[in-house]
Amino acid sequence: MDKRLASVTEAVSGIPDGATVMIGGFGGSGAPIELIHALIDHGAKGLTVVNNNAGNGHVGLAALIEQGQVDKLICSFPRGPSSEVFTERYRAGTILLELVPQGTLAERIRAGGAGIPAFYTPTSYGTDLAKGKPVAEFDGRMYVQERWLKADFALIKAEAADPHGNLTYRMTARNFNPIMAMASKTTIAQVTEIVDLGGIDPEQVITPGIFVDHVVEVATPQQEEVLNRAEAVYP
Amino acid sequence: MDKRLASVTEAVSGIPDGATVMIGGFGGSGAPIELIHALIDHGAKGLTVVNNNAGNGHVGLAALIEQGQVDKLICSFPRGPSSEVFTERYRAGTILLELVPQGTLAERIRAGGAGIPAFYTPTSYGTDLAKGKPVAEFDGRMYVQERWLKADFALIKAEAADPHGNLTYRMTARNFNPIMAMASKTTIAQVTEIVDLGGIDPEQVITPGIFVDHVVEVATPQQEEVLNRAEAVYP
Amino acid sequence: MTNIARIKLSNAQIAWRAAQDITDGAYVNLGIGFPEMVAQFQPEGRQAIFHSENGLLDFGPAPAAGEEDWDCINAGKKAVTIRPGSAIFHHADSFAMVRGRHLDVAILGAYEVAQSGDLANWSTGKDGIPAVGGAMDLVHGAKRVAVLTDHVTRKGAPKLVERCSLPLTGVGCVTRVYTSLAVVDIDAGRFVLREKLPEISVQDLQAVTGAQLYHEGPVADLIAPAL
Amino acid sequence: MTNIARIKLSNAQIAWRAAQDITDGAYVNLGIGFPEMVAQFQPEGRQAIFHSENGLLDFGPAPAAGEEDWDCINAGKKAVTIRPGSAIFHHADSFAMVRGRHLDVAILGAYEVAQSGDLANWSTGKDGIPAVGGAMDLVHGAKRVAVLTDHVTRKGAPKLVERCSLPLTGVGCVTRVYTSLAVVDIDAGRFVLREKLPEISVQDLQAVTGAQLYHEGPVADLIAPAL
Repeated sequence: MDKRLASVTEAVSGIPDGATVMIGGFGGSGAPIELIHALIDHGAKGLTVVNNNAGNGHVGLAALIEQGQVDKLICSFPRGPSSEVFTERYRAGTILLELVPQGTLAERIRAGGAGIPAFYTPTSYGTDLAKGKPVAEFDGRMYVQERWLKADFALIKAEAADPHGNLTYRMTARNFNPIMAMASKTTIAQVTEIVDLGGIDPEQVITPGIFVDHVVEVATPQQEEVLNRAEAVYP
Repeated sequence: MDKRLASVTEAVSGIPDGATVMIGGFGGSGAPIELIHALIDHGAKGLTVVNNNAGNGHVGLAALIEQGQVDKLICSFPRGPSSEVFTERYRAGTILLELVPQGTLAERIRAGGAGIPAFYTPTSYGTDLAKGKPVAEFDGRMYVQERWLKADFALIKAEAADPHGNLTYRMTARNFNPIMAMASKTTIAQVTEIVDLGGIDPEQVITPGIFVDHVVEVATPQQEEVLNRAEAVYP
Repeated sequence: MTNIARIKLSNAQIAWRAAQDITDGAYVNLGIGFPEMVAQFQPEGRQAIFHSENGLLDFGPAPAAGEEDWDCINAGKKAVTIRPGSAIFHHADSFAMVRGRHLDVAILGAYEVAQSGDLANWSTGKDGIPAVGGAMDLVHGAKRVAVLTDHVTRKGAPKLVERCSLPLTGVGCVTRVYTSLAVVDIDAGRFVLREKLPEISVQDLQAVTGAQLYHEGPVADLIAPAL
Repeated sequence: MTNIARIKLSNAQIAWRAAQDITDGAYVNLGIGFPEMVAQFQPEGRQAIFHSENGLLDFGPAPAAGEEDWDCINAGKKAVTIRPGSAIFHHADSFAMVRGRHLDVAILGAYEVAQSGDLANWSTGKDGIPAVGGAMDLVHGAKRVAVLTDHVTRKGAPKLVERCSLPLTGVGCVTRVYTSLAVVDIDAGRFVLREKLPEISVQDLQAVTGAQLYHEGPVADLIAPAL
């Protein structure tokens, strides 16, 4: 029962072609840049990626898309100040997009982790994004049925981990990371610091270790925003 | 924007006859004994109470039932080492019981707070507790449709609060308290300590203040277990 | 007809007007972009608490340039600050707040608003990259959904219309529209004019509105400070 | 026929046997009462992590009498302790773990188990107070659901049956039964005998079992230490 791994390279080495991969972060905040770059080096192709956005610049998720490793993106907002990589591939028809309202995306992921195969939400009722989905009336109001979302792998970023995989997060870098950890068969967390067992107060654990398979320390993680301001390119 | 109230008496004074009231706690842990006793003094009748259990001994929820204030109990486990008060009323037919599997109870409450009117769960499929409920197949497995659960009031117990109603909880006293805070129109929290704004680290807030309407300090809260070992009776 | 392009309210003035309707202690979500300005114009003595979809409640203003912490951002992915009373939570909890009707007000931008309260604000229906974000959750979540918008498009076409021509964000969800010329409520499937710039007539306003403007009782003057 | 009442395993021995099948690092939920004993018999060198439905993962043993903290309890409402690595969470998150198939094993008691894997363990169907707790969630949540039970009731009636007569907890959910006499798998709608006490014959066992006992290959001896 020791979930520590020595490197991001080792951590992503088991991700096969065609896998569905949830990648944490909202924009660059909470994005596991080093794990994504390791996945680029690893080279798995034909991936379906779940993320709120579509990456920016030429690092992180944008770089993964740029390398042609992503066949499909499930996200809520694939538009950004520098999301040209996705835009170009989308226009060229070389990447599929499943657009999901942000709260529905979060709830579908949480449902995947919580064993709820379907739920009803008022969100998107009467819009194009509800087309083809079952609807039902409850207490006089109409709702859309949405399905759970699960993945083979989650690549997430956390602040501290203990050897059992208990995690904390730094400020708004929390975002999608805890729910993606719940919804994936194998969850890999890059963390700024691995502390000893007991180093995290049980009341302050945000993601209990049961949702985490591997933790790997990246002591000085890169921030997408900073990389993009420096016009960084990966690889 | 100051949610502090001076007394438990004031806190429960607006609860009318016939209200649906969620009461936090799992057994005695996290049970807001002082708020429940204030509700007994207040005297509202015909209540529907949502709690995991049915109270023990002659204090807290058991005392509320004993006073004849509860017409209906929605719970998962109304049996305990000293739950005679409920047993007697149930056998006499003077209290209604809606029995809900524990995880379904928690998820229905969370759904009530999260704006999800219905969801599907594998729990209870094929059992007496699924009778009359819609079922559906997803990915080759059968599921039961469950509805959200909401309340007029939640009486909860927390550890620290700030004036905006941000809350933390002590150990396993957390249990149902955070989700009940989400699912009720008016949430009243008794807390061991009210700290200044800023006294709770934003990363360590368990219940954000948006879910809380009133906080009242009860500096030395009573524990149901301790009261029952002393054979206490309220009032 | 008056030249409405010259006398219209600035975006800041529209935001100022919307801010006057936010009560003390209200929980408010402000859409990305121009609606974000509403936070700057809270009336003295009132304190609203602002929610950001990415998992932050009660955040403070942007930090000074160069002092950004990119782990502390808002839904627009701009750097913000935490302050005493802030709370941080994950995305599913954040949208539980939204969908569960815990927000008092959501204030959003619009391409079009219909007299039914239908809102179109996420897709121009053209071949751009579709992107929806949290708008569809907000319009069915907040207790009150208001829109801030220019009264007409850049080309002068009405944005308040009988029926939206663009893809909908939500059905029957908007109840008040703050425009560059007027404050209009949506009530029982009708636009009801509440306030207008004193410089323009009801007739002027009707001419740039794509559906019938009703008024019940007096129409107040819409007067905003220079901003 | 052998007097099975005399030679049967004790509850502790049944729990010991179940503990031998729990792998290192497994996440395990133990039902209230007799299954809780399984935690005491983890084989040397293996460390399972125990989940308690009320919102506690990886808890330690009971505190000394008089040192209980009644804010730190397990699903049986008994005082436990936290330890390095413990995590605390609310009830909806706790049952997300259960329902979402994050637990490797749930070990429960039973009134009856059917050859289909149906389990009845929550209601005697009589006029007692009905109480279900988390049992219905656990049987459809954990990746593997095992049962610990006496092989027969106090009155000597079989607890392994063709079809449950009592109200069901779950349909087709149990895959292994550890009894006071045997270890029986449920496979494709049949009871398959894997181990039995060496003192009794297959015929003896069949006589106290309410459905056909199959065996594939050799039946191993079920030998537990004195406990």
